[in-house]
Amino acid sequence: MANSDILKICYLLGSLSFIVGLKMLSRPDSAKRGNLFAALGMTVSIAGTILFHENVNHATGEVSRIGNLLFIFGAIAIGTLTGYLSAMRVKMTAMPQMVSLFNGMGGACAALISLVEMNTHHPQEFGLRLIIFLGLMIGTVSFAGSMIAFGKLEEKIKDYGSKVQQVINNLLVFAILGLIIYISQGDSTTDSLIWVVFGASAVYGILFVMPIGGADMPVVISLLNSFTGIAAALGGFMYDNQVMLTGGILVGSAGTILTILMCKAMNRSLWNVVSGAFSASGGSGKSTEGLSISEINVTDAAILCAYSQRVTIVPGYGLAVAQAQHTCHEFEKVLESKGVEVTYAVHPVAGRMPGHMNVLLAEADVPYPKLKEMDEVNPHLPNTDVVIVIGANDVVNPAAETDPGSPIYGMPIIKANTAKNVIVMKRSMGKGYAGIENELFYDKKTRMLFGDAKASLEKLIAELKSV
Amino acid sequence: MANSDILKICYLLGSLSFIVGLKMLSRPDSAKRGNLFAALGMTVSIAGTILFHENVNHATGEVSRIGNLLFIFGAIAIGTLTGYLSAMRVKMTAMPQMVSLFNGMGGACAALISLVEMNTHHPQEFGLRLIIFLGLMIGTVSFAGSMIAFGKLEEKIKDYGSKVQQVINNLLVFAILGLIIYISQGDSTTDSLIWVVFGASAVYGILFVMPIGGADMPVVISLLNSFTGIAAALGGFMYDNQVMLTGGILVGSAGTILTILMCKAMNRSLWNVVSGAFSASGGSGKSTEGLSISEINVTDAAILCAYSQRVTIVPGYGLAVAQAQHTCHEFEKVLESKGVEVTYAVHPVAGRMPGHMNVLLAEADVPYPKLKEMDEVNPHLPNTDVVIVIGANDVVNPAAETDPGSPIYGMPIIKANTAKNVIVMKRSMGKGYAGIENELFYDKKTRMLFGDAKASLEKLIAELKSV
Amino acid sequence: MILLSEFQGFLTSLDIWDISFILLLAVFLGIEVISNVPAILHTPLMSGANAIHGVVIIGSIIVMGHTEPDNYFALTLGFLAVVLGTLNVVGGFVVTHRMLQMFKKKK
Amino acid sequence: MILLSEFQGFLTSLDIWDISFILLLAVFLGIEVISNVPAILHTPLMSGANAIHGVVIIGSIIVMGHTEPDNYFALTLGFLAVVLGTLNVVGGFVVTHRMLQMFKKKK
Ligand SMILES: NC(=O)c1ccc[n+]([C@@H]2O[C@H](COP(=O)([O-])OP(=O)(O)OC[C@H]3O[C@@H](n4cnc5c(N)ncnc54)[C@H](OP(=O)(O)O)[C@@H]3O)[C@@H](O)[C@H]2O)c1
Ligand SMILES: NC(=O)c1ccc[n+]([C@@H]2O[C@H](COP(=O)([O-])OP(=O)(O)OC[C@H]3O[C@@H](n4cnc5c(N)ncnc54)[C@H](OP(=O)(O)O)[C@@H]3O)[C@@H](O)[C@H]2O)c1
Repeated sequence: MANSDILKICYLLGSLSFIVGLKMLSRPDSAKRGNLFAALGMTVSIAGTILFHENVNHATGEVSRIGNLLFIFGAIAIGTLTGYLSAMRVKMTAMPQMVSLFNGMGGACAALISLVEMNTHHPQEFGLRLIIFLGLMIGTVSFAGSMIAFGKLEEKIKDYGSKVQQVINNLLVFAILGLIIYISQGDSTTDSLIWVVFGASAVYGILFVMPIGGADMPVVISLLNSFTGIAAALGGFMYDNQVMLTGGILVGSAGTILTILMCKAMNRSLWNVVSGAFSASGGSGKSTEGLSISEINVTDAAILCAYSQRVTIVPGYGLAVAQAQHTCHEFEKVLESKGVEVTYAVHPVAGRMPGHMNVLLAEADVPYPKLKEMDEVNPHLPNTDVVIVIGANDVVNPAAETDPGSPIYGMPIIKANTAKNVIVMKRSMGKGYAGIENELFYDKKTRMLFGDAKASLEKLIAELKSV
Repeated sequence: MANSDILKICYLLGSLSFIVGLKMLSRPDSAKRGNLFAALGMTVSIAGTILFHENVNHATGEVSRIGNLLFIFGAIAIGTLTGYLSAMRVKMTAMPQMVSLFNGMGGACAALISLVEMNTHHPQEFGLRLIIFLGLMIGTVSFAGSMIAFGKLEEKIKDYGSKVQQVINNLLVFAILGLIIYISQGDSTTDSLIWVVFGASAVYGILFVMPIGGADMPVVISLLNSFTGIAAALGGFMYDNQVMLTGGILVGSAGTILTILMCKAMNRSLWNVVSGAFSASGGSGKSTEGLSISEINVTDAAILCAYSQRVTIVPGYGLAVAQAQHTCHEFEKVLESKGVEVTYAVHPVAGRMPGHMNVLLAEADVPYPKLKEMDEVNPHLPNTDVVIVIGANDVVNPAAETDPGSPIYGMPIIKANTAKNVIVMKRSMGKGYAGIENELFYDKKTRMLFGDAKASLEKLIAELKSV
Repeated sequence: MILLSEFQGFLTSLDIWDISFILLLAVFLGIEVISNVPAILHTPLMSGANAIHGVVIIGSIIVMGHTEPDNYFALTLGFLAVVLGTLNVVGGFVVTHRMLQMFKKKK
Repeated sequence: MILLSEFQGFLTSLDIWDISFILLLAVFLGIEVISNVPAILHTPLMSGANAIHGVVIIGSIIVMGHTEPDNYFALTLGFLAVVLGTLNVVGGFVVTHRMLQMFKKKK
């Protein structure tokens, strides 16, 4: 069999593994195997390329295989080592940042390919140039955007945006596209304009993500993810390489759908997220003027819990911020040792990424059967003595059910207000992700325990041990 | 734009319409539009082929367009007229036969293409010959098999099979495949063997379907349907024609899955169906020896119904055989005029094709809201005064719930035995599709009203009017 | 005995692989697209799929369209093929349409 | 200024159409494959998809593999591209694996 045929078989297997892998990844019981399967297919495709890829020079009929092997293996070694170590070392709670970073790397890779191809071979066909320039643009946008998303999640970059910027952004896209079409037609004299495309795309990527609220980053990352997919597919078009094409397009379309699904889970529209409308508007909730809150001190809280039969913990974003998952688990164990039945009520969009709470609590070795889903837990809440809300806010906000004007109206919530007692642990009366007031805090059953979640939990544990 | 490019765009649109059409066909609210959409795409593909298809003779560079236009238009006109009229005139209850017939036409078309290509151009490449012969084989099997399926559904062909025949069938497949591989390698001197392939395939198609029970024909038709899809795809391979390829493969794979889903709905395996095991074995049900039945005469049945509050009709295959749907609707109207509340309980696999009862009763203009699904109706049966089982058997057989040894064990049923009274209308103590005894008939609550469903219903109506 | 240009693109190494990818994707797409169909739509879906494989008619048109006007064998069989293919397509879609018309919307 | 054979098959009329079909099918397949994923798997799925588009690394290997050994500009950028692509692939799959390990089976 010719080398090129073997290569195509490798690519066919690779594409197959991507399809089946994605399918398996979307079901809980097969997700892990799906990931490994796709990784295997990727390995086959990469190895196949190095071993069997050939270029034929049509003029001389000469066949050239992949050269510069030392460089290639060196680069792969560096990438593998760095990628593996950083992926293994990153804290579970910093996963979204990590995904964003890796996504950016993919985008940059696509952009670099375009840069090199253009500068080395100066192709002159319109279609080919168009594809190269588009790959450069999309890859760069994805790279720059991902870096900003990373910065926001690391809380190093603040939200910033205005109505004017929206307009500028749109103009910029059209300007870049116009420029691309222009230089795609031209001959190689305009080739240096590629750097303008590169720079403008980077600026656009930055401006695109800047105004979007930090908490919306998972959605943005998912969107940039599908951008990188498209950039990869353009590479596949360029080299007539089917595995790049299928892999890229699959991710491009699946990523787009996933982005929409993620928005739906938060009861938002994609447009609403991308225009940064949420972080800008916010604050349109029921007024809570005239209502008063009641506080509870640590001793009373400890006593209330210790003498309860059933306690349910509702973890939220604040738990992650305070890195209080281990302390929380200890708190739960102490309570259990006093004969209290403790469960966790996990809301699907608690925290800042889907599954955030599961990941967080799993990291602290909370046994899986203790984690209950929203639908499972709600019917039992009226028989629950104490619901302890730790750093959660929106996911227990009754406005989602009662106030049609609220931005979270329609989102299913954990009905903490139906329990016998509610203790809310947070630092202040600060708002949550949606930026709205929460009537639950003013409920007669509710007592506030102010302070950092981790610190409060530690005090509670100490108190409990002395009860 | 070159003709060939326009043609490809037509094909791209055609493929798109097939994908979207199939998707829409699998959802109740969009099914009708899906069918029309696919039909539109098909029209575009066909028109595109006639207008823009070109062959290039590589030796002379000559371009030839589609010729023999008179013949082609003539053939299309004949086909359209015949197809339209027969599709419009066929009785709703004979739909499965019709589908089988049309499926056979497609298979024959694929086979004829192979015959002509081979006899006109005598190609010599192994791959090409292989594809042509495989197309011939699969198309012919599909054609012959569909004709037998048609005959069985029209009740013109009896079931026939034995263990020996299973073996012969398998040998035959291998023999045909062997022959195909042999003559694919040979040069044109062996071309006349194509007629052997043709004949043997036809014989195989007949033998394949012969042993399978008449009632399993919908499943067989679905299977042959995916065969024809594959034959069409082979044609696409042969002509490097992507719309044939995608259309054929889509139907090939979707058809296979559909076949499996149909088997599942009857709680059978595909192998079980194809090996004809069901019709052969049968009869393994609980013995009903020693049990006795009680009959009811028309007058008593009419009085029982007339003085009830709620009556539920369970239609089955016998209703279709007796063509009693219109009479049944009249019966229902007469009862309603007496103030009785009448509903129909429709089992998903009642009759001989999915949706059979819906189609049948819709033909008789029974209002849609009167048709209740199994799951909807079961909880209400204990409060129902009379359940009238008309020509149904397996779908009300309690053995599905109680007897693990029964071939229908595990199939959900309409729990007629939970109602206050049951009247069963059938011609005799004859068995149903699964060939097993039905304890319901021996239940104390059950009274049998023997006779053809239509005749019995007519008598009931006459009696009711005189009550 | 020459290979006519009807098979012009046949088995050049590029084609066969592109086609394999189309095959791979189409197989999975067919499976995915169908997988959630309710039992009641099985028959119309089968019938609709039946109409779609009638696309084989295109092959018969290509055969007919490039047959020499004096090749009676090919003309006869090709003519028959086009008739049968049309039957498959037209009959298939019309029957499906009629079936679906029976499934009125539940109000 | 010559078009190198790297783009050998580019835009010949056959390719572009075969590729369009691959595109069409892959887009729909991507949509179908994902459409029933539960919310809790959104993040691992996103991460897995992220690893898969790392297939772009193949492009960078092709670039590097056919670069003249004295073209330092291309070598440097190509080298960087391979490193970044590898990061995307390896990091992506490993992170996904770690995430999924957190979702132990509900017993
Ligand atoms: N999961 C996802 O996929 C995802 C993605 C994007 C957006 N979202 C959105 O994120 C929200 C999640 O709701 P949530 O209830 O989990 O969180 P939340 O509504 O954002 O509220 C978090 C609360 O934690 C408190 N907090 C912050 N740091 C704390 C600390 N160190 N110790 C104690 N408390 C602290 C804050 O109040 P103080 O400042 O007063 O302490 C804040 O009110 C939803 O609106 C959801 O739509 C979710
Ligand atoms: N719907 C599908 O997709 C499909 C496809 C294939 C197979 N099946 C199978 O078909 C069966 C359907 O169950 P079913 O309850 O509808 O039917 P059934 O179990 O086949 O029973 C039909 C009954 O109707 C009676 N009958 C026949 N002609 C009659 C007439 N002219 N007047 C009155 N009665 C007549 C027969 O008894 P007498 O001879 O005593 O009159 C027979 O017992 C299931 O086992 C199902 O799995 C369904």
